[in-house]
Amino acid sequence: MAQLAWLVPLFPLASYAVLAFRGRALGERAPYVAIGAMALSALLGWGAFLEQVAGAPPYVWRAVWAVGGERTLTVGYTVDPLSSITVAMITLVGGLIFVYSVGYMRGDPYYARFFAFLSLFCAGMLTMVLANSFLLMLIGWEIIGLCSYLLIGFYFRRRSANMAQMKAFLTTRVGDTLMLVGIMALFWQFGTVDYHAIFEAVREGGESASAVVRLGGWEVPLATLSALLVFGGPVGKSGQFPLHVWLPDAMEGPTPVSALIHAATMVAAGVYLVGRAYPLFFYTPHHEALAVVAWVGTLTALLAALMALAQDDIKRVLAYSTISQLGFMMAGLGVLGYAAGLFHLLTHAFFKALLFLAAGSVIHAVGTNNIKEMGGLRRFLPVTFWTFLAGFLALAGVFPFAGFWSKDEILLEAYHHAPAVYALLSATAFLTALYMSRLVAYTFFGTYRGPAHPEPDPWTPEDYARAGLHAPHHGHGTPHESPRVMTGPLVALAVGSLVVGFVGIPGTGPEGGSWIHHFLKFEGFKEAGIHAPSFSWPLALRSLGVALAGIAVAWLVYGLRAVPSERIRAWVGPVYPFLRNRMYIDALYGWVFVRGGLLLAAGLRWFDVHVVDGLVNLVGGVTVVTSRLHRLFDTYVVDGLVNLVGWVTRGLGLLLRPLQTGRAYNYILVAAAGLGLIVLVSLWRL
Amino acid sequence: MIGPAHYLGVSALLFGLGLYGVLTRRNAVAILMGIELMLNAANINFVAFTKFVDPTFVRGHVAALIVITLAACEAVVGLALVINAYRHLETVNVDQVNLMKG
Amino acid sequence: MNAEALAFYALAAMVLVGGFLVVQSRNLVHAAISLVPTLLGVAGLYVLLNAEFVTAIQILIYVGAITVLILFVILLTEGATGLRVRQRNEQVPLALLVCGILVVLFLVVLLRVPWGPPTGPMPAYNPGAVGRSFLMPYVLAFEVTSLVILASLVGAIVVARREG
Amino acid sequence: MGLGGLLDALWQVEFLRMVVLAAVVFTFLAVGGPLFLVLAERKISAWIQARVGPKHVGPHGILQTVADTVKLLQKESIVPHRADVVLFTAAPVLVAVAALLDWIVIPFAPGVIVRDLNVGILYFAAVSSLTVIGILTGGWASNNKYSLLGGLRSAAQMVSYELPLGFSLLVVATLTGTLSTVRIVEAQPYPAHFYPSVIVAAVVFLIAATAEANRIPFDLPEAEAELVAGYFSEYTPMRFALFQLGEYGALLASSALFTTLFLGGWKGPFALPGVGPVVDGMVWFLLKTYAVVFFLMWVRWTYPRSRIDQLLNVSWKILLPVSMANLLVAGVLVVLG
Repeated sequence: MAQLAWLVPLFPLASYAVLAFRGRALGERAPYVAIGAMALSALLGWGAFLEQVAGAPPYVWRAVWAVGGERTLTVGYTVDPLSSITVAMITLVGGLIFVYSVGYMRGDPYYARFFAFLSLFCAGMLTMVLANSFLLMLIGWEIIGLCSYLLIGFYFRRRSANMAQMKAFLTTRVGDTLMLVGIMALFWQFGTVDYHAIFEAVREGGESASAVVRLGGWEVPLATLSALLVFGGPVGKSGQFPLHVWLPDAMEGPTPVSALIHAATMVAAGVYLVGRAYPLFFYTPHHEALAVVAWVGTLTALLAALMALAQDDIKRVLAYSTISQLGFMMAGLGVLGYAAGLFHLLTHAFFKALLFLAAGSVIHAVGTNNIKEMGGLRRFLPVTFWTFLAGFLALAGVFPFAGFWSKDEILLEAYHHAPAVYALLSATAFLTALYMSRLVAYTFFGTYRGPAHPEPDPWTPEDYARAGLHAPHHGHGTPHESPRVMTGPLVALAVGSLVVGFVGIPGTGPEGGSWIHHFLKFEGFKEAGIHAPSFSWPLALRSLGVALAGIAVAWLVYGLRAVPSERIRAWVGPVYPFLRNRMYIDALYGWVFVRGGLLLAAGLRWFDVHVVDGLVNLVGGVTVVTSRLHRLFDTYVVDGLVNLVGWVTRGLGLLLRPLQTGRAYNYILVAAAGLGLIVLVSLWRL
Repeated sequence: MIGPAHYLGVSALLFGLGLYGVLTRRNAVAILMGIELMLNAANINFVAFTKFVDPTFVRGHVAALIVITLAACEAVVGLALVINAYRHLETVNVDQVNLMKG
Repeated sequence: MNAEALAFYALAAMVLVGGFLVVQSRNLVHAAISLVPTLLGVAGLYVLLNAEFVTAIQILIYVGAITVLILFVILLTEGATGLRVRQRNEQVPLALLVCGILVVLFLVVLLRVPWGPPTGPMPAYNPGAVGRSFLMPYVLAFEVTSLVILASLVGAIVVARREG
Repeated sequence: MGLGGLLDALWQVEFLRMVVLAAVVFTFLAVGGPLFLVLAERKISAWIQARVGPKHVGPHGILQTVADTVKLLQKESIVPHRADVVLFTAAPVLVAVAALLDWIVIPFAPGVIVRDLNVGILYFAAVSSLTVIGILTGGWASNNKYSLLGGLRSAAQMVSYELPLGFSLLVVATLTGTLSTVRIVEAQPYPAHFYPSVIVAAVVFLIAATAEANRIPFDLPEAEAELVAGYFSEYTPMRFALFQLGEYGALLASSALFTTLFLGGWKGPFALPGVGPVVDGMVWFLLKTYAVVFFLMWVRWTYPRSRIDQLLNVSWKILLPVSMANLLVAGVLVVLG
């Protein structure tokens, strides 16, 4: 199976090719192609995963792509526990989201295009996960960036979608550029882009690994610098502070996209990369790079959770929650919780995809994103409600849902390795329970308020006409449950959100540890004498208590309305608008970068018009004067020479013309004579 | 004892004959026959080298077979061109096929 | 003189006389038919060189296909009627000189080269050895050749097809 | 080197053995080929058409062909006006020799073969393609437009049918893993393979061999009614006899190769009592070969002649794709074991 793993990204790629070229003709049948390809990938991916579970050794295949001097660029793929479990997760969650999309996107005039983009995304994501070198990883990375851009702007007639897609692309580009520089630095330092070779080099700490660069008087180890530069990519892609601003806006895309790309997989790519390149971070002096990762993660988790409290758009709340959880993962990886962070990545993919899809089901039913305009939906949408509840409990970290086990792992690691991080993450966990309870209370409890401003249809009648469809008429009466094809994946993911966490139960692995700890283990810990802290009940109960406290507070405020939220808002004063406006970070970026950019452009234009053009005109004037003088010289001296050359050439041509007969046998004769001459010369030298 | 030089000698003479044909014939088909002779001369060399110099992987045989195949291709295309030229110009003499000459 | 030498000189004579007739015949049909003994003689040389497979292919392709094709084209064009047409161009003396010098040079070169012993034994089963060489180290050449065949097939059909 | 040394050398290359064997084989062919087959053809055609056939020369007319041969030898040998004498003379010889050369790789019995070449069946295909040149030459050298047309037709036909023929040979070679005729016989189970691809190959081979031998329903090149006997219409007695020798020799050779490749060669259902393996093998081999010959004659006198376009279509559009697909299937079978 591992030998066939290279096929895994190719099936979605083939599906993309088919849909891109024949999509229009396929019409309603387009999803079958995409889902079929995904099923084949899932089959192979799970085969490889189960092989790894059964204890197969990691499989690496590499081929030389290009050779330049002494350095070679290799490409290839690797199947080991980390990549195989991630592939298994992507194919499973992705497949379910594909199925869901069949219902969600039905009647869309660009149905096939949507599945084409999703397929391409999966191809890129799987390539990125299976890659065994930074080079191939970068290729997959850029493909998923492109797909994210395309899918955020899927409703391309909406101006807000256009803005959002540009924002996402440009923001992540900042991180990607840093990462590219980092990869170049690694290539320069180690002469290869192969993961294995680089990690071995940093582990052994040889000459090339301990190179140092001077940055304004500071001596920085080059490896640390490269690691931090590479970390720039994950910061951008995984929405870490300060590049998190694009992710909430990315919710302009269709909801399955939000679920697949902006919750389950793409944003997890950054976390995955940190996990994949863990040796790079780990083997820096005093684990400096890991500390940076930990603090960026913690800060992101806390800030995003705070911002989530004040949002009204159901998908934006979930988006901030995603950012917060990604921060959790980064923090987990940063505090030496290698397995913990990646475990949270896996569980989060399930319950966050579930939450998004359920939110999509809600939006589908009521026609708005604003939670203030919902309410009481648990009666109308029973399946959606119960599955959403499962996702909510998992996210809040309530026993025995998946989130409990993975979040607890991270808190445990933080408690042992970085108490300050532990305190902040606990606060975040409390906030998480709080804002999610708020969301549930507004959406599913209380009375149905009905949308004041229904979302406008993203397409024009022409779009529908071109696709041969009828524009749907929007007359939302009472909300209605979504079709089977949408609720089916919800139920499957809800079950997943419950059971995936069980691999983290202590005692399921050897030596009283959990299975996931055994499966995803980082060899460097053992060498460095770092032991994973063992599960402790007091800590687990404490984190459970924090979560339940959050839920209880929310219940008081939003459910029972014992303390009305308006009063709290008045009480906290300017804090609420501060949070609601995303801590003014977006506005700041708008001022500094967008306005700054415009100002810079204006300044440059002024410089152009007045300074550069003036110079050019001056040069022009001087040239005109000199050229007058030249002309005299030209007419009499130069032309005379040119004509002379012309006559000579013509004469020679007339002389040589008979040689150019146009008859091949003449030429062959000359060639044969030349051959004889060459033989003669070489004979002479023999 | 017949050694490599014998075969190469035959090959050299055959090559000379072929070249002479190519250089002096007017008829395109006859030129093609000259080329075939030259190719055969080359093939004799390949096969002789295989026996007398490097027999292990019969590389010369492989080369000779590829040359035979390509000779067949060349003959097919060349003769198609000849037929086409004959149809349009009613001659197959290469010195009379000169539509491009101004 | 042993049997191998006898066979070699007989075959060499067949090849060279045939070749001479090919380039010398005024009648193109005679030239084409003279190709047959030449190519068969070359095939015979291959037998002496232990190249059975190349021999079979030489007869099959060269004698059985290419010569027939050439004969066909001669018969379809002016071969049968063009007997009175001048067959040679104006560079005969020059060509004779160049070819003669070239052949002499070749002969001088090959007589001056010191021939060492072969580097290894000949594989026992010739078709098998050729097949293995084709499909293992030279598989790329093999595939490229097949592509060339395809291209020339298509090309020949396109070129020779009557328009309209 | 003296005469003794020369003789020694000759023995070393088994020259003499080959000469002896070749003489034996070729004599057999001259007698068992045209001489017997012409008679057989006439008898069989008569039988199919409810006639009696040759009856007067010898008992039941079995000496008819001998008498005909004597008659042919007595007649004047004519060269047409302005024909190309050299080629006109060489063409029938080439055809006859090509047909006889086929027999070098036919194994009559264990050990009874002129030369067991390791490229045996390729050699067979290669040598039988020489016939085309003889026919083309003869047609052109006769200086007669019907002869030329017959020759061209014949060449087109034989070149077309060589491909399916070659592919069906390759199927057998693929399945048995060798090109040597002897080893193919040895590798075959008795009485024959019953793989579907072998059966398909056998059918293709039979059809292509009929066409190669210019026999009805594929006898366009000599179609009497249209082309006045085609490429040999200008040929008179002894040269005509050589063409006949070549034609019937090729027919017999094709049948013998069919026996070798598909019918188990010299292997018989039981060993004949009291004779050695050589005689036993030869008896069975000849029995099978003549059975195939009989089948081909039966076909000849049963079916009408096809048109030239039908003939070429059958080759290029049916037999060639079928035989290529068949080779592919056989290859897959071998790879899968």
